[in-house]
Amino acid sequence: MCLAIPGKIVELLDDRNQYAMIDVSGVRRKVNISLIQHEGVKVNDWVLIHVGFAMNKISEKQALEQLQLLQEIGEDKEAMTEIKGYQFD
Amino acid sequence: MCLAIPGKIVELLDDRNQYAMIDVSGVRRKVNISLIQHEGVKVNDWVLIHVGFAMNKISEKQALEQLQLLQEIGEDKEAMTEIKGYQFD
Amino acid sequence: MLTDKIAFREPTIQLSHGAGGKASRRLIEGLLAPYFNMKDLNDAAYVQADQAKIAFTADSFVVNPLRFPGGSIGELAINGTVNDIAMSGAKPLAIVSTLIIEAGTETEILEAEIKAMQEAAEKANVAIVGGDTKVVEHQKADKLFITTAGIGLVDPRVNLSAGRVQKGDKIILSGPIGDHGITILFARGELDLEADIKSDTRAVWPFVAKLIDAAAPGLKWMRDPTRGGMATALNELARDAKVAIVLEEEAIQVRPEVRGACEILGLDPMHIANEGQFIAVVSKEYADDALKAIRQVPGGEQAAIIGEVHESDRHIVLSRSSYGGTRAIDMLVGDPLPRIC
Amino acid sequence: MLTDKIAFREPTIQLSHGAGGKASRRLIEGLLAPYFNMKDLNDAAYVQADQAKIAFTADSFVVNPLRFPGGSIGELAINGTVNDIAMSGAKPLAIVSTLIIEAGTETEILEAEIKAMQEAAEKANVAIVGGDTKVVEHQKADKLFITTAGIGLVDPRVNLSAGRVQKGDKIILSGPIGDHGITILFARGELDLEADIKSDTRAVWPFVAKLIDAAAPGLKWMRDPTRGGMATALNELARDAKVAIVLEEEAIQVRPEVRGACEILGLDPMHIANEGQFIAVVSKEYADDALKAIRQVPGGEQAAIIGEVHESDRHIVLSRSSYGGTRAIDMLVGDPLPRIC
Amino acid sequence: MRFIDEFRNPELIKKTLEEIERIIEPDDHFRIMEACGGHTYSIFHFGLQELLPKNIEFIHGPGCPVCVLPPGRVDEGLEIASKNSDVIFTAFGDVMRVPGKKGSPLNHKAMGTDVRMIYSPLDALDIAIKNPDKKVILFAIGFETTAPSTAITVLRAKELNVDNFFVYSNHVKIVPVLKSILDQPNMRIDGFIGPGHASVIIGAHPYEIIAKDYNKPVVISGFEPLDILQSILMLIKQLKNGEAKVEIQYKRVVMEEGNVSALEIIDQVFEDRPAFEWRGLGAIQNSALKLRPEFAKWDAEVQFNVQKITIEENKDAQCGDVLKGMLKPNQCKLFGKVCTPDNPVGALMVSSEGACATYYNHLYSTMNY
Amino acid sequence: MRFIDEFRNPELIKKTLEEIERIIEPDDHFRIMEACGGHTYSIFHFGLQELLPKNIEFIHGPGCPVCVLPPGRVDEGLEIASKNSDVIFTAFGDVMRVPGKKGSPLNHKAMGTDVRMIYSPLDALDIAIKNPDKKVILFAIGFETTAPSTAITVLRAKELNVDNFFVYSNHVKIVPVLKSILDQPNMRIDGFIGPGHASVIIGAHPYEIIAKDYNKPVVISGFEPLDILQSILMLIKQLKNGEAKVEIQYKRVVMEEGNVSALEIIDQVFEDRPAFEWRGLGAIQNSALKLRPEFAKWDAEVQFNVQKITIEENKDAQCGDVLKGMLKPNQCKLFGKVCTPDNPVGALMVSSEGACATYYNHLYSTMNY
Ligand code: SF4
Ligand code: SF4
Ligand SMILES: [Mg+2]
Ligand SMILES: [Mg+2]
Ligand SMILES: [Mg+2]
Ligand SMILES: [Mg+2]
Ligand SMILES: [Mg+2]
Ligand SMILES: [Mg+2]
Ligand SMILES: [Mg+2]
Ligand SMILES: [Mg+2]
Ligand SMILES: [Mg+2]
Ligand SMILES: [Mg+2]
Repeated sequence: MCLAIPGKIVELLDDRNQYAMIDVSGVRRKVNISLIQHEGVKVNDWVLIHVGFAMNKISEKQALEQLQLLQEIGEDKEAMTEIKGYQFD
Repeated sequence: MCLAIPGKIVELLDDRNQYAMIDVSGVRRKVNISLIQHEGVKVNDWVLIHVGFAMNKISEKQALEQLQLLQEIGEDKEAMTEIKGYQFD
Repeated sequence: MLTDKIAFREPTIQLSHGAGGKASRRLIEGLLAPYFNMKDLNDAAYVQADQAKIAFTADSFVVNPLRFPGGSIGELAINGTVNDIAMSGAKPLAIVSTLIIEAGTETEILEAEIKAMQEAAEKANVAIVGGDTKVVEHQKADKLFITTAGIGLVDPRVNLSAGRVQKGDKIILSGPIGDHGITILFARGELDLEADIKSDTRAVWPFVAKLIDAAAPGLKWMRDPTRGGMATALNELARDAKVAIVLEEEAIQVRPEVRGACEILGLDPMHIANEGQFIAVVSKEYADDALKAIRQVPGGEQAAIIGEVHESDRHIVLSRSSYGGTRAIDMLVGDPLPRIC
Repeated sequence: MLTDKIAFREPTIQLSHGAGGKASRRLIEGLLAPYFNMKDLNDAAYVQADQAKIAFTADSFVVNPLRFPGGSIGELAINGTVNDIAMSGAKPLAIVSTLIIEAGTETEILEAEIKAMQEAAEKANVAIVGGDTKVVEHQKADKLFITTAGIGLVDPRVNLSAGRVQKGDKIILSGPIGDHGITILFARGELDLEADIKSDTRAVWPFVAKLIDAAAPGLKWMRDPTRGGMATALNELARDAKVAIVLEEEAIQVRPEVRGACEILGLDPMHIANEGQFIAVVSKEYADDALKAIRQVPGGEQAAIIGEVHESDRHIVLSRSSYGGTRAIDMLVGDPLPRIC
Repeated sequence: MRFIDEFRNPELIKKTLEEIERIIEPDDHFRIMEACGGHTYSIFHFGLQELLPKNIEFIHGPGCPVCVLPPGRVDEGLEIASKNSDVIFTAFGDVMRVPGKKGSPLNHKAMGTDVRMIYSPLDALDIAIKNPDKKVILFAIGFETTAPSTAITVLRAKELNVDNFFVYSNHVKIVPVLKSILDQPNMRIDGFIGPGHASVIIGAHPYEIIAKDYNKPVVISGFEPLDILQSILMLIKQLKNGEAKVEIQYKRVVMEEGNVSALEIIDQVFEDRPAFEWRGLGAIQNSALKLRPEFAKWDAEVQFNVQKITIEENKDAQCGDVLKGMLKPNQCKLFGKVCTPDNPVGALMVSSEGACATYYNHLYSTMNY
Repeated sequence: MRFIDEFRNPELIKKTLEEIERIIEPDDHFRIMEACGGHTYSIFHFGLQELLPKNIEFIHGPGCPVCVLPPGRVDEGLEIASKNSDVIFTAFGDVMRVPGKKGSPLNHKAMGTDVRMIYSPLDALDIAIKNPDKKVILFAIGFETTAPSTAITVLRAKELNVDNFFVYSNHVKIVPVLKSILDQPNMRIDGFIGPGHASVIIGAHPYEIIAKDYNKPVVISGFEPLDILQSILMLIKQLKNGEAKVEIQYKRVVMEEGNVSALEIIDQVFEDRPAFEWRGLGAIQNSALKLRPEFAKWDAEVQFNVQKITIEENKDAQCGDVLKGMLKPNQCKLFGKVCTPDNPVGALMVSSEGACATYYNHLYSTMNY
């Protein structure tokens, strides 16, 4: 249930921080960001979008940690460089 | 103005003599005959029809007289037989 | 041939632009033909495919009601296209058909038309080889629209062209006119008129085949007088061939019921649609053979020579009565409408 | 080939019956094909006309909106039919087109589409040789429906048939998928999404011509994955050829915007319509030559071998990811609908 | 067809034509107005004009109820229907193509207004009975020929208590308009072919004023070739004799006194309007009929708030001069160029019965379109 | 695509699969319920089932808001719209094909009812603002993921004073339904893959009861292959260790406490329904949300006289048993024969996310149609 998708904030659309333009792989839509106002929102933030609302910010740190953890599963230190390729830029 | 067409009464449709079925060359329609009630209406009468109403009965006698008159115009008695061909049956 | 093109200037499309008369021609000649660089507007177009000369045509059918005495939209859709091929001197080979269906249409209605199409195709000895189906929302179609396209192989003996039509050529009509249009008008039920009358829808290729066998060298032009009736077909001929057509009114067959309906409604049978008749222009020398050939095919008994081609600056159609009165017969503007005055 | 025919039992026709997926197939195979005695359901039918083998096809176009980034109904109507002819291994020769116009439609709208048709026809090097125009009352059509029929001359070197498709044959796709369907979805404006993306509508004959030159002996089957998308086209292949198709997911090109749209809306690009792509099945030996030939034509650079034909009792389409997971790709029931869960 | 074919008998037509040729002299020039569009239509349809001597000239009269409809009148009716989604607009086929400001009834129908073509006024009443949740407007047109049918329909609505049926009356009277033409300066008419079917109702008496006060002969005529030719013969005879009588040629259906029962019914339901605007002719007193106040319940003009729509007529339209016999239709500046049956400017181009339309259709058919 | 492609990394997928293989033992048999339809979809879409060891068995849960919609509910909404010509029915694409008694919303749209597909609840409000003479019904569905969006939309309607916008709430809650399944006899579930996106809102705490009272481990998981595989790994570890904790795998978006701001807004606008009927599961207490009385003005159930429509479910439908893990979808008597995605009988066949539909689409795709 509940399809949600990561998107990047490319523009804040009003003063009250209620709306932002987000970009998902070149597709743009105006999205309501009032649910994440309390976290502070800025351009280039990545957020999780569901039915035209940003539900939460996406934590790059947590994402990286997860990938690193999985990388380390086999204790295969050698592949550590490879995971750098998935680093966020 | 005022397209009207001769039709033959093939059926009287109600007691009050308000409607009759008429036939025009094989085309049938229910027609209001209240405008000619005062003349007395019966099956096989020919009537003049306009917008679904019989406007008057058609006088066969007058029709024949007219044709005869025209036939006689040129004093051409010889053609008198011919006009019989247009006699009403 | 399209001469004196007039640009189409009307701001919106109205019903009359689809009724097959003058307004239709304005739309087609003023807008479509110039864009598509069409020079001739005939029932079917000729396409050379390798060694074969192909007649190629399409029509959309939007009849209301879908079923009527003597036929239905499905039957019309086949016969109409088969006939347009035949009118090009081609033996019908194959049909493709597309359906546009209004959502909510009963399957029963659709199935009846599919059946009618197949039956008509079998009768006309032509295969329905492919097609397409679209469904649109309620009130975005009128139950069922059928489009058929057809191809035929042009008989090599035939050379049809308005350009060949000349003074002295005879106009042959295959049978009585107006049956289809009057049947549809009655079937709509608005006028509360009834008569023993049915659409003349049929495939005319059997007649044309015999006609070609008998008179190919003299056969110059053919047309099935559908929407717009004889008046439109013959006016188009007059214009395209740059001639006047003079008809003998008495030679044109009209069933009593059709005549009665026309007199009641103030219509001219020459404006009424047909779906199983055709007009052929044949040179004087071949006219009798042509007529005999058509009459020999069952259903062709009432074919007749109804007029003749004349030289004239005015490219019009005249109808001459037995007492010598003539009247010009014009195309209609839109669909023929009953009148009371 | 139509095996296991299922009679069509639904009481009314619904939108899904025209959406190109399973319901459409039920209607066509359960109702139309049995009446019309159709054995194969291909993009175009073959008709022998004297010495010439003709490909013959028709489609109705009912797009909403009429105009969208990259194209319009008029352009689609030409390219769609030209492509169906090309998919039969035939060089498109001529088009006839019929218009059904809703009364009140602005002439401007109509003229724009007529222009678009002519331009598309010129680009595709095919003539519009005839047609028909009908006008129906307000709310009995949706502005403009266009039906086109086309004929083409089948290249004698070509022998296309699902029956020839066998284990080891390669599936070639001409370019990125989903552009058209996503463009239309966005153009309807309901979803308030925007992206730099346009319909891929184009005529594919130039690719096919080169493909035939390069690989005719190995060319077994072609299809343009329009309504219903790749999923439908390939499932039809699997079923008709009685094989399984295994695709390499990574080889299938999808533009970032199309992928983004699909992820947002919960759609599968494999279900999205295309109007300028085609799939070809080519024997292993000819696959590389075929691919090279397509890639050489401008616009064909992204063509790729996307999968292979396998023997199997289950005539399905599987997609394999780079880590080895496979999923079955089914036809859709109706039009793809965005979902939120 | 009986009572039709006999009157198209080629022998008799030729004979009658010969008789006309015989009695007319080279110096004669008779301008005959056929008051009725039906006659105009017949004259062209049967090619009578060219069969007759050149010195008989037809002047095409105002007798086409659609042609003389004031512009704006159709708009008013359609306005009601298009503004109220529960209104069904009904009219005869003739009205369907009459252009209003925003298109004809047919255009309105095509655009979604509920417009229905009827053959009889009773059909409109039927529609009302079958659609009790709708309001049905009968856009009634016609001369005295048609008025009784409308009247009976109103009486029937009353009898059946149908309260969703409304008549928008455009009924007009033939004699007032003929008088109005005769009153115009420059009028050049020598005699009248009187309307056959209107006279079935009104009889011959109302024309006496034309014969007496204006000294013009009137022959009430049928519509078949023989009827018209005989009427011309009768007119010529009067003119050559210097007479001005009202005669009935169409005796098989027209009686001196008309249809008394029909006249009573008209009088029961309708009254004269003080004045009515005629297209191309201006306002004419007592020339039209409206429902009597007793029938206000079925009077669309009373029941709907009809806003009067006035449409200015084209200043170059010379319909009046054509009607007076001063100009032939094709002498009007607009004829065939700006004014065509497809896009009529003036009154006489509107219906296929109108003088200009008939002229155009039969003589200029393929000039251009 | 960022935050998507990284979690589909083939190398890492293989590595994680190897790790799972490594720690699972031949005698193990774990029945894992993925509560959320999104997970079901991912499992099939990415072909995970066949990559995983056979002794990991997925039990497809009730987490598809469309599937669990009580039959009749869509009918009730459509009834309002089709009876009132001034009503616009709006819903997500998911709802569009849900079959009601008289067809789906899409069928109704095709037949002329004003049905519009929206992407966001705010779109429905926009439609209301743009159509002041219409009444716009938002047929709201969804778990806690979607409820805040609806709530904000209602607050915005209040703020803007939009009085032609109405919510027909079908919002449901995830934990009550999981508990209800756990309460069933014959239930055979060893652990849960917890819903990723609902948990973005509700956080991890509400699942504690499952871990504590029912002694079942819960791992809140993302939807990409790596997320699901990692969650399975985490679950297996707990199970092998005899633990039953609530863990968050999907840490990049799910926080322990959830989205507090969203929870507040839900609470401001919604309250629990005493009971709500779930398709295939019967009535479950406090499992759904309705608008609070303060928002009655925007509550379609209050403003329209909604007649409750009850549709009897097919007695042979075994949705309940499938949900409890007793049956695989294809073991249901109706599966693939009577019950297909094209003509769904039971709850789980309705949406492409439903367990049976997913099963059908991916495993039985071309068997017949
Ligand atoms: S041509 Fe037109 S404007 Fe001129 S008189 Fe005739 S109807 Fe009137
Ligand atoms: S097949 Fe249908 S009835 Fe059976 S469990 Fe699945 S959804 Fe329920
Ligand atoms: Mg034709
Ligand atoms: Mg044609
Ligand atoms: Mg045709
Ligand atoms: Mg198709
Ligand atoms: Mg309809
Ligand atoms: Mg195709
Ligand atoms: Mg095709
Ligand atoms: Mg196609
Ligand atoms: Mg045509
Ligand atoms: Mg529309």
